[in-house]
Amino acid sequence: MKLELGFIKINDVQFSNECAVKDGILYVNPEEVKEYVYDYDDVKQFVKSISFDIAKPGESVRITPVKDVIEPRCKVEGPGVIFPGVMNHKVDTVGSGRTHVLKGAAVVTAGKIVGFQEGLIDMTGPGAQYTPFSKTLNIVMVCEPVEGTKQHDYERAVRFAGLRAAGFIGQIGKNVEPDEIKTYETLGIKEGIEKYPNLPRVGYVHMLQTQGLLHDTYVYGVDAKRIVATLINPTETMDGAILSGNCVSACDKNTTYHHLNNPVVAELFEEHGKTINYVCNIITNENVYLADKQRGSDWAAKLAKLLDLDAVIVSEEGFGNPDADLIMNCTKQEKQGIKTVLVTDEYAGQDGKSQGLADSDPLADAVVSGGNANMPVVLPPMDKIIGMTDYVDVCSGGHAGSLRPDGSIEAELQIITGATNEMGFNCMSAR
Amino acid sequence: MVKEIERVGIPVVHMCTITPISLTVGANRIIPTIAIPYPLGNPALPHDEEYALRYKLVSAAIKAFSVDIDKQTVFEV
Amino acid sequence: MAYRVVHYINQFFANVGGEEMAHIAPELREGKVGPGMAFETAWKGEAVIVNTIVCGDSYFAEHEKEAKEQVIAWVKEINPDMFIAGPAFNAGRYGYACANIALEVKTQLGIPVLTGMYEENPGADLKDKILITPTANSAAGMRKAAPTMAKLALKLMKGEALGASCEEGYMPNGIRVNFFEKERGAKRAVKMLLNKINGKAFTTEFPMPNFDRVEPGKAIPDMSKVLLGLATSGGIVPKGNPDHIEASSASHYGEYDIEGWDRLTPEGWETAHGGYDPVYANEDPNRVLPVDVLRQMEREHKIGKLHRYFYTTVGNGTAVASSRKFAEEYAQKMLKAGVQACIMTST
Amino acid sequence: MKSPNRIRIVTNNPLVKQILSDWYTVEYYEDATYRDILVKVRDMVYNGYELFTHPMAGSVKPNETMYKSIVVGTDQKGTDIDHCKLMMNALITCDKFKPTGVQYSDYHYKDFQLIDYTLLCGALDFDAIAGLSKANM
Repeated sequence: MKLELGFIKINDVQFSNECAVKDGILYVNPEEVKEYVYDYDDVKQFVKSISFDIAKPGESVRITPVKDVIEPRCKVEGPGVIFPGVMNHKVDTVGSGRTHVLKGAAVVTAGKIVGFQEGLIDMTGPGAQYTPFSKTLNIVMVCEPVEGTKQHDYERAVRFAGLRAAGFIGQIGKNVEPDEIKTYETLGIKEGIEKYPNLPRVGYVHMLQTQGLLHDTYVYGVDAKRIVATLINPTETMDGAILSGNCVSACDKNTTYHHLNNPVVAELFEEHGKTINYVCNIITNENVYLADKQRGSDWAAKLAKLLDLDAVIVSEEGFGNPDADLIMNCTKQEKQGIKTVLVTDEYAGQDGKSQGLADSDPLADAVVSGGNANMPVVLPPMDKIIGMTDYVDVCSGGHAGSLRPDGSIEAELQIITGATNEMGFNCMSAR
Repeated sequence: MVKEIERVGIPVVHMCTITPISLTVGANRIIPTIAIPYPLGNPALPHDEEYALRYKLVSAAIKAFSVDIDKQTVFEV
Repeated sequence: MAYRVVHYINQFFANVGGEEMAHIAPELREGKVGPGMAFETAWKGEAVIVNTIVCGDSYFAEHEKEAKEQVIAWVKEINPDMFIAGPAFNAGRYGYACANIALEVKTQLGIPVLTGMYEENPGADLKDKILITPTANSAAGMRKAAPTMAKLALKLMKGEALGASCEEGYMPNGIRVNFFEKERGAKRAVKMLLNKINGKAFTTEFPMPNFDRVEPGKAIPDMSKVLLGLATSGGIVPKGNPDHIEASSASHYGEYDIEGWDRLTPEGWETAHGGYDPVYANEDPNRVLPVDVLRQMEREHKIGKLHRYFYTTVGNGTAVASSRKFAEEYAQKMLKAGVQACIMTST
Repeated sequence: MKSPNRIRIVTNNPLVKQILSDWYTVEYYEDATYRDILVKVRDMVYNGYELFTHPMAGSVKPNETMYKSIVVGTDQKGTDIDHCKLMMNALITCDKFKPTGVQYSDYHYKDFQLIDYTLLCGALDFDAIAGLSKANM
């Protein structure tokens, strides 16, 4: 499957009466976006108000509580739509043809869903270095629920609102000439073996967080709790085949932006045809039921064997029980002779002295770490808050008094969106 | 806890009912015992038989000290 | 004013002599000697070596207590900002001396310490307790080791926070520190995978916990002379639980005297354990702690003597770190009392 | 929905008790802490009861939420060493989080209950939303 990504470089975002891209500036009319977002029952019914704001790199701005970050993209050629299976129920297989990307821009959804809230993005200061979203031009949507809305209805409404906004804004780039076009292509099994007879066959075992409210992931609109491990073309993920429905533990949850820009996919493509033959992705879930964990890792191993893979990268999402899935995915692959590298993060305690993973095995001898999520950080006050800081104390990584009277925050790294990403999105690590 | 004692150079025999746990916590000489609430006894037995059972188990432990081992070993009683 | 450093080296690096001079007792010299020069060059006047202690490796090995006492006395008197030992490279006894004297200075005097050696040097066993800079396996590695150690020492003297082990140049010491790599994680993963596929060397960023195993203790052929210790996680305590050992998540352990007890009577003893049905243990505490049969074995000379105290914890829900700490404490007590073997019972 | 036969839910979450008692055997401990539930289940697993759900479900940390629901078997089938290890590791993990000292309000408790409930429902293939509407939550 072959996909062209056309990158339209966005250097600035401004609110305007029109929607357009001119000279690298993205003009967005928030009223138009709002109208489109609201033109959907699930949103209309549960979202009382949406306010828009813009946060740019270097500004003294703090966004919290962050739910999801989404990159605006649109399908230009080829079947399907961005985020298949979600909006208009179209489930055509995506990942081929051409897709335009408004590179440098992002839609950030924020707002309260439950009583404890997660996720913070600082656009400047010491916190900014930990989150990739301090470097994007963020169009922030703060959502307010209709009185009496149930948490799960509201979670879905905010999720859809963000996807609709990103989809709408993505469309602005449909007829814009991209600054750069990159082509990604993986081959069928036979074709790949013929074309790259001497290259090792490499796959990517992509673990998805699938546990419950604020802990879910969707594949073509399907709640991934209910899938068995399956195959997906890497290019499908670039068209939004995988969506985030989770935000608890902000530091190591994969936002939709991460899924669209999956760094493992990108880096494997970099080597594809040179040192490796990148065959495909295997998606598997992280369920709570132990038999599901066993089945998921068994199937991922079975599929890898079926594809005659020589090696896989395994990425994790979340804290605690996914460590069990990670280790099972490692040992089952290794035991059938498939070499593995794992990507994870650590909870080594504030002093860095504790055992960082809840499970371990000597076969896991090649691990990349996204850092210790328990590391204490102090975030100075910002001039402007988008959203509300009322929930800082009750965030993962917060404690009583985390939010200080002067507006500064003392907390663990856990609180920062994407800080210890377990797909290897960041440079941070630990030793 | 067994490891901490053995580490200072005092050999330990661990007498416990759930031997897999004993193996996990790193005991080297393990004597399996009767049941969680009464590892070294059996209330169903008459007193003297219960005592004999306990004597047998502890004898096995004492004997285990005299056996040279190079890996974790669960001794038969 | 420059920071003041005391440097510890062996007879060889002090140019006193090789193996034939390894017996020399510690001597205190003014200023820098031998390898100290390289540190001072790197410090550019920010720190100076005020004294160098020279000690023979054999002397340290054979008279460890005296050597430590002498060095501690001198260092205490000089009161420097920093104590550096070595580097010892691959010299085993020198590495042992460097690591142990550094640890002694750190614990006795609270002064920052640093040493350096080859990773396989036996002295490197202490890398979790003191900072050790990894070096090459021969003195030719001094050129590379000196600037790393000098920089690290200066940071310690200034009281600055240390970065990750791989950035600062110390052996991983079990404390995980965040830092920024040059490449993102996914790229590092792909590189690691390529090395693994191609059979090349790679280093994991997260070493799995070494499944901490202790070598089995040596067999004791003759138990008839042995002082036998007794410990339990079954929570046996004197009746009424005088120390209030918690039924679960215990915050302390018990040490109880069984001198004069021929068996544990239900009138005198009970269990504090909340994790199992206590009826059977309360009915006959010997079912958990077999004092009765051990007394008989004492009389039969199957064992030498039962240790006067036994140690008790409640396995039920006690934090793993606490139970480890408890056991470390009472293991030391048993060792001091001359206990030669120990039976541990668990419910 | 997974079969309720031969399984029971060990929990301190009143929402779980309220909704799932109609379908499943719920062993409810009102005053137990998160850690108490882990310890109870660990001891059950040591005693040979089968473990069905991972003790560390969800990413809400052990020092934040006070609610924990775990599914175990009703029959003693023999001790499973892997399940013992899971329970031991869960306790080790639990112990490394420092208390946050936060005074939670009623709605926090309610939301923590809800999250624990949906995690459990996810494991049991139980329709969480239907359960909630039936309980008129």
